Amino acid sequence: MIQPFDSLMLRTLLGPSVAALQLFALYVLMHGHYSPGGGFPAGILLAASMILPLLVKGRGAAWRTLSPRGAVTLTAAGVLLYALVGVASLLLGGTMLDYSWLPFGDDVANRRSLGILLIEVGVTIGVAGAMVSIFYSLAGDIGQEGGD
Amino acid sequence: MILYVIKVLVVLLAVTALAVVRVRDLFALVLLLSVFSGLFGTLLALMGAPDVAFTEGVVGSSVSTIFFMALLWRIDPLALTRASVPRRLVSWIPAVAIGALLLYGVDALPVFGEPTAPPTTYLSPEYIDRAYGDTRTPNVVTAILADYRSFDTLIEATVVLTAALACLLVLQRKHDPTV
Amino acid sequence: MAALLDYLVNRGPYLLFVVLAVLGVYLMTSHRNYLKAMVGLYLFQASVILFFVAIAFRVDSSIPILVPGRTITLSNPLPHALMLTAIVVGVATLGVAVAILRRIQAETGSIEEPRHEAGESGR
Amino acid sequence: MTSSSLPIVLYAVPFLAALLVAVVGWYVRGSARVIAVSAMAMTATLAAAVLARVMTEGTLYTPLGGWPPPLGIALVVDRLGALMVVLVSGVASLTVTGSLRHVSQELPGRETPYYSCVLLVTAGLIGIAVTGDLFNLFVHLEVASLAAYALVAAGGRGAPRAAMAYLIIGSAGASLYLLGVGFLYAATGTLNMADEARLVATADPRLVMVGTLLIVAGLGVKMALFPLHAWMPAAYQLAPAAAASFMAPLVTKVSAYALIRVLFWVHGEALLRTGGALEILAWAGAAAIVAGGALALVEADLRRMLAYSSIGQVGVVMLGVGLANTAGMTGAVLHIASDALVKGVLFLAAGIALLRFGVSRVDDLNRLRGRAPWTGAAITVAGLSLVGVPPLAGFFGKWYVLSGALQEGRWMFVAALVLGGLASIGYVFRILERLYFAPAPEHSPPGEGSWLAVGACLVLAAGIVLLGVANESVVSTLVLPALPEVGP
Repeated sequence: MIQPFDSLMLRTLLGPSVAALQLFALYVLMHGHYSPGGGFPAGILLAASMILPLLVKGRGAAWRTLSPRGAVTLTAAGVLLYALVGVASLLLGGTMLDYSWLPFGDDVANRRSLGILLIEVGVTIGVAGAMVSIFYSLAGDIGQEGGD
Repeated sequence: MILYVIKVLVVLLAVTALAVVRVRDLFALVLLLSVFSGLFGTLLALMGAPDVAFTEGVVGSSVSTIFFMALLWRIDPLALTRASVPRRLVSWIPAVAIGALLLYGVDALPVFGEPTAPPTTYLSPEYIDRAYGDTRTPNVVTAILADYRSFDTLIEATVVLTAALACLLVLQRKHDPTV
Repeated sequence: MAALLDYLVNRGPYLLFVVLAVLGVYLMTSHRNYLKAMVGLYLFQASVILFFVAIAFRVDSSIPILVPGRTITLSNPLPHALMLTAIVVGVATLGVAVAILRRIQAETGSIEEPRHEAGESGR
Repeated sequence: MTSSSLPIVLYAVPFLAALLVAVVGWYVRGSARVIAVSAMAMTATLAAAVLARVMTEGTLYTPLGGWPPPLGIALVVDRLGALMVVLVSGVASLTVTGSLRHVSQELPGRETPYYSCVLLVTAGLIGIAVTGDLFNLFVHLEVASLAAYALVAAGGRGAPRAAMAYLIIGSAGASLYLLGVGFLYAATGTLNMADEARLVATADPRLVMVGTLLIVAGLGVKMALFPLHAWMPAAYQLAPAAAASFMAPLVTKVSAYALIRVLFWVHGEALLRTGGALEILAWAGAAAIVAGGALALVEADLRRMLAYSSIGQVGVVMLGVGLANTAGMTGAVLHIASDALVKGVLFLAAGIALLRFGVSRVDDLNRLRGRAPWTGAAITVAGLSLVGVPPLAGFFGKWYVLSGALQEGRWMFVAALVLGGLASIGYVFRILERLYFAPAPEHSPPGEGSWLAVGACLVLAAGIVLLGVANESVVSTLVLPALPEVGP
């Protein structure tokens, strides 16, 4: 179990650090089209910004923001976003994951580019949730959470 | 020039890997692993794979190091029981067998960096030629990962979900009657 | 002797791949400590990544990112994409292992194999 | 080849259901099991529809992402693949329905992650059966395996260690498979199975051979082929009974199918003969038959005994594959199906025995005597099929493999099959003796297990009888046209 380490410095710097991490995650995500990066590293960075409050404020505060079950639900929601992009292109007339059928303007290549961004967002959310829940399982006894 | 740096890194990595095998202190093991991963990422970047290097760097030198360290919190890092000598000797059999098979295969590969091997001549040029026109994505690796082979990536994201589910499935409650 | 040295140097990354695979398999099978075995698995997976990236490498080429107006050959992007997937799969495996190891630790206080083969007495 | 989106819909049902369970399962009480069971039923229906389409229109083919392979990934369902998805979804829906009560008894409060993982294993196994891409097969294999590790680790004391051994060995197997794919890629430059099959004849034979051997080793681990079986007995003994009855019939069988697919579709038989891979498989299969039978014979724990028996039956399948003649391949395919049904019955019954009567050892099975007649009947049918009593399904699988070995004049393999048969008589009659002839103790609880579990056992047992009785028409209409082109 992780004990919160109380210090004025940490508490003051927590907010800006979290904001900086999330901003960087956003950059890595958006820039995956042009440079190394993309959904997976962005998800790790986003997870870091969620784990930091746990280390500073302790488990209770972190769990109020995102419970262990919430973290798994977040992961599933991210993957579901990805899958639904695929199903949407299936329903709109193409095959599974054929982004050229998504309703994003006239240019086929641009539609594909936006489709890539959308699924990368799904991967980011999914990876972030999963890393947080693995860290939770290491940091404390998540079995103690309430009933179903 | 780049080939010389690669050769130096190869030697360093081999030495680090040997140290990883030999070391008995688990903290030192995790730190060595972090070093290994940093060197490995550099090697991958030099071999023209910045995407893989970035991800390997993020994973190897931060995520897995943190996971391993968190595990070591609760146990004595020096409490490493050595396996019996016969078991260690027997363990070399599968390792050496696989190594011999791989050496036999590697010997048939074209020289490192050879531009005429089938992987470089068959599909790769097609991806490189059409990626930007198809997807407006200059990073060809992203285009392959998230569009040409996006089904793989969907399943990959699901593998990550499985890990998250495992955390809740494996760790049971204190009052669980099956404990 | 010179020919052998030449061979070794020219195939450096491939040989490193073999070395990592051998050490990884040895670590996985020879140790009673699960952490050490997981490190062996990591080495083995690293060897697979190295293999794929090494066969994608061309001496005369650059990283697989297109730059407008530059016409240089690029290294093969397909193995890179595959290895990104493989690395993520590896992390997920590590995540499952960590969850299981936490429970082993909670039950027994260590992360090593038991002295005797588990399961003879059943549940 | 007909282009169709039916295969991807078949894959998407359990896959989306798993995601849905993971999203809403925590918040709506009881929704997890409802979603899981209805998704399983839908998958089984769709699988039957896929089989019907494949029978009339030939191989179905789905390029994904709108990219033609080899650029993109395509699903390819041929007759054998269609048979496999019907088997997987049918057995999975029966065992999951049958173990509903077991789950609420064994894993209270953990039903949501349990059902989500079960659906992910199902989706992964179906993905393995329908994919037409070597790397995509690896990813499906990993989804199924990771969820399987978690399911095993959810068991009681000792299960996490069994799961950890399973995880380390299983991941090593997956990495070996991936390395094999890497060598094939280095030889041909493609990952698509059909493309690979076209290019492999002109590729460097040494790279192809090394790749093939690595794939055989990797999938051999996943199917617990002797001597790579070390993970399996403890895993299926200590996993929750519900998880064991779901996984044991399917996980190893689908890996065996994947090996058949990669070996015969990608490599072609002529290439395999020169590489020696088939000979290795046949000998490993023969060794597995003898070793699995012998270990099962002396094992005291019921589920561990069944796991050893599975090792022997996988040996029969691989011996059939290794012989690579029509009889051997027919036997291998039939035996995959019959052992999936048999192990479905026996592991479900072992779950009933454990959770209803507290029995985990073979010697305590007499507590069921007279108290659980229907469970006993299902065990009897499955056991006799395991022994190879005609007209049950297990007889015909072994018979075809045996006649395949006789055709080739391989007396060592015939001897291995006979020895394995004798061992199975021994261990099955150990079970039946306790069930019918040993005196029942006074104080054991009366009555059957949950009617769902008993019903599922009986349906699976009826499947064994049906597959056996109708075996001639099954072989001529379903199996023979599905086989890859092999020798006489």
